[in-house]
Amino acid sequence: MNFTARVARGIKSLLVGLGVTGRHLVRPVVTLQYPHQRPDASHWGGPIELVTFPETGTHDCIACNACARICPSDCFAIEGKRPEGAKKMRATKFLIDFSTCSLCGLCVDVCPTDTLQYSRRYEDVAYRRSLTVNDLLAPFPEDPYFTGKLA
Amino acid sequence: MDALGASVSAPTEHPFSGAAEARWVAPGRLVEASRVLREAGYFFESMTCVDRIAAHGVFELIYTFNRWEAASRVAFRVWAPATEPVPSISGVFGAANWNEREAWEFYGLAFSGHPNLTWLLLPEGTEFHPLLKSFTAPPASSYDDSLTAPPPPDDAHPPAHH
Amino acid sequence: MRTHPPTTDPLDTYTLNMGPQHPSTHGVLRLLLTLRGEEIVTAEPVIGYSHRAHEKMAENRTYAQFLPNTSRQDYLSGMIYNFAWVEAVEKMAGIPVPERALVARVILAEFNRIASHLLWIGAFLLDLGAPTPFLYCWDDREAILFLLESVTGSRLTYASGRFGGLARDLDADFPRRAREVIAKLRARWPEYDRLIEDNVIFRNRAIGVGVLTRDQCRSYGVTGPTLRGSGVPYDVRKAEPYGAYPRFEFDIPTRPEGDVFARYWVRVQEMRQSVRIIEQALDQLPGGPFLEPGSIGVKKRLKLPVGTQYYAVESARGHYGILLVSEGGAEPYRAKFRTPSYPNLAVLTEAMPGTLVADAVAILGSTDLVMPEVDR
Amino acid sequence: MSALHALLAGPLGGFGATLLVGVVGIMGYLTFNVLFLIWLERKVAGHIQRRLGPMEVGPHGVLQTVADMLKLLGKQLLTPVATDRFVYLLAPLLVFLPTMCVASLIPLGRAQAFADMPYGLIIIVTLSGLTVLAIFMAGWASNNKYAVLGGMRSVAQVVAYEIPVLLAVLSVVLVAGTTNLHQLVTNPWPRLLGVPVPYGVVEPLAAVIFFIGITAETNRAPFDIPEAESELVGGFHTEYSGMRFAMFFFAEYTNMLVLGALGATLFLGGFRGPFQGAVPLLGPVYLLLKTYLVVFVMMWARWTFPRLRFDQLMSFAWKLLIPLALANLVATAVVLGVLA
Repeated sequence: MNFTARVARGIKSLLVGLGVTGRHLVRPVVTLQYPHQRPDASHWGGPIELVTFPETGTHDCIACNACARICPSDCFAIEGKRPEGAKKMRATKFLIDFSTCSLCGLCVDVCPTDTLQYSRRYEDVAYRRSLTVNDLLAPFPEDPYFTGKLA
Repeated sequence: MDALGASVSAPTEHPFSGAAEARWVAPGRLVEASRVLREAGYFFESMTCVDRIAAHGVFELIYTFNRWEAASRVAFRVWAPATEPVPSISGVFGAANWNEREAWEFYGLAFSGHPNLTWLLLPEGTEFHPLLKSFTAPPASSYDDSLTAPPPPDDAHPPAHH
Repeated sequence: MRTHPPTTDPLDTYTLNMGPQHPSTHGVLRLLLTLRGEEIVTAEPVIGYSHRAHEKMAENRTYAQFLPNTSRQDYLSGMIYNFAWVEAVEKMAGIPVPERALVARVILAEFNRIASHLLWIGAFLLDLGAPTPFLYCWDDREAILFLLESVTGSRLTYASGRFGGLARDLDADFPRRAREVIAKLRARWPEYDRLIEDNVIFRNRAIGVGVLTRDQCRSYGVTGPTLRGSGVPYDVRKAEPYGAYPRFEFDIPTRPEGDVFARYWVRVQEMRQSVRIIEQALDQLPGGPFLEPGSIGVKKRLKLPVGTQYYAVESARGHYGILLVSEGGAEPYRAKFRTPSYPNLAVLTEAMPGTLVADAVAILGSTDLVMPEVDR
Repeated sequence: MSALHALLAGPLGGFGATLLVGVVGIMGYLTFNVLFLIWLERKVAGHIQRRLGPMEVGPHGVLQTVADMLKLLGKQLLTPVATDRFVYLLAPLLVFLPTMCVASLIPLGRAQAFADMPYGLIIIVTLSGLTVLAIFMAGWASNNKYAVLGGMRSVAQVVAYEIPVLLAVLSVVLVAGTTNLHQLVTNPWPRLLGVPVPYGVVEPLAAVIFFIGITAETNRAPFDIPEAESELVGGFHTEYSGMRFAMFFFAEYTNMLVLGALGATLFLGGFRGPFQGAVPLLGPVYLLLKTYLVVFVMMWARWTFPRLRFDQLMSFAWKLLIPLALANLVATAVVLGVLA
């Protein structure tokens, strides 16, 4: 290709490029104005939480520690007690250190009672590491199995 | 290929799969053997060191080579005594340079004839070999995450001269 | 380009420490450049700044526990790495995988490959000083990430493979959303061509710069789009077909020049081939279980038979190999990860001398490095 | 304008007052302009990239740059230990000076420029090349290899691009027959098919060359190699922080405005426009509109193109632009000779 044609082609490519960006300039934006608008997090696998089963109105954690054993990052601290007369244990302490959790979901998979699930939270922040410890039993201030409402 | 079939008395209880051909190569014939592959158009795929000191007193080195055309993986398995340096093949395959440095820093296995056998992934001056089975990690340092904790001593930055 | 014979005379040259904190070193690479004026005399990569001892971790975790680590080696095509680990273990343990999971893995992996290439195009153009394509690529990539999030729950570091299938099934609506994303990608391609590929400045920056010869690639074990830009049609998906890949038709785009432009072109074409694969896979997506019924998944402690196995897949950056040594325990005795960026970076010592500082940035960008993958 | 002028010339005592008002006016306007241009740049960039840009401070983020400036003012000023301190501190002040002088020479309306000189154009061309001195001082005094590389690139670049700019300006001077900017605008325009048109229409090549040249002189993308972020981190201003860094930023945008105004004056008819004769205040408005048009195109180009490589930049100037500009100048001379 001779020199003039090359220069002409170069100039044309620049103008075409300007045309592309120019067209985008007048098109509507594609971004979300966070935090005024929020993304659809309905599929997001956030920090885990305990499932509330509608039949019992509470979780079904039996403190079997399966999640603690599979966890690659050793996030869990779980303790349980057997309510009087019951066959199964009930969790009395369920802490997860979110600062070491990698959201892999292995705990959700291994849970024998399916009482663990991903939450949809995506904005968990803390100023100190000690504040990243989530108490999963916090939404369940009263355990009906211990108060005798359920057996 | 038979020319490099310098088999050594190595155990057979570790089957190798995933390669068209896996053969034991004596450390002394490694350079020669890899040169044969280099000239046959193979490329350097990977190199792995396995700590078999507890069981056998050796490192097992696994080199894999492959071809672009009609892929057929060739694995060299070297039974390398822990104390003797292994000849470096970095003169044959450029890729061996970094891989051998890695084996050296992670296992303490020396390579003779390597142009620059020094730390690659670990900080310079690291004195331990972390991938050895005998390695135990030092206890993790604790941290103080309180916001009011005093800043760490900053010796690295003396005050500026004004 | 080279106007003088190479020299390392200390009075004639000086050392420039590029990185580990530098806008164009993509993470934490340090390049020790010896320069004469702006011309590079020698270039020595210094690595290890994000070494996290994945191989040591593998020896201390069960096969299932290592799952989240895999996608953190290369966080840009984490799905492929995740599936590679799953498949390597499945192969060694002889775990069957249902058809639906096999095809679904291909779909997810190829989407992830496109996402990785899109990010690369954007970041590479950013290295060359054009900030706008980056945002366009991210717009497209966002659509893919959102799609993948709807299946896996994660956006970047997936741990969605399970021994014997997948952690979650593709929902009934997935094919429709996937096709929507593909349509969006397709519509954008001509724009990329006009904005980037035809641009005279881009062509001048890319053509003839940073040539990698076939022999250099062979010596260093360069693979992936970087190798295919040097005219070698080597792709693990074709050379050692794995998973469901043998049943799909696709081409291996190559270009003989071996320069920065060739590597760009190959990646752009590869996205089109990935879309081809995805469309076939969506058409053929079988029903049935997504996890082998009665499979051990992650629930039971998995033990592998004694032996050594090499398993390779084609990641977005090239040949990703897993060498797994088992002594029969629940944890690997040794796991070696042959990551593609590692040789692709090592070869730059030979590709950079004789070019200018600006070219170094272009060459570095063109090899599509992910430093955590190099350092592991 | 004329009332103001009368006021300045009369009771307030002529020269001194003009100087005062001029300096305060120019400084004030330029500061406002920088804030506006940075906001505009971010908006243009945002919308080209399908984003909104700043939206939070003020309606549509108009006060964002004010907030940014306050932040920069409040920042600690770091001086690296091994710098050449005097030169290091002088450079950000000096970088502003030539631009300010040039700004005072641009005619704003029919009445006056702040300084109306018979050889205004030549002075402008001379002065605008001086910015590079400050940039090189900054790069050199920082005692940082990236900064030195940036400074040296800048010198080579400006030296190379001064020439085509000068040649392009000369073509216009040939057509207009004056180097006085005010006369250049007010003189009868050349006629094309009987219609008076600005010089840009009869000298399109010179206009394009001039535009490319000023883009390079202001270190704007795709010619931003002295600060090439992806290569040289920050180039010549790598070691500057806080308000000192802001000075370079200010200078860049002021330079854009002033050189854009020069381009508008030379090629787009300056302050002249419809009804401008009847309403003198329209003059500055027209000039600014035209200037911002030029500036907008510069922004548009910046957010579209990749950066040239250093040697390509040089060969583009020496092998293409300068011969073209020379040819254009000769052609202009020949055509003028034939017409005469």
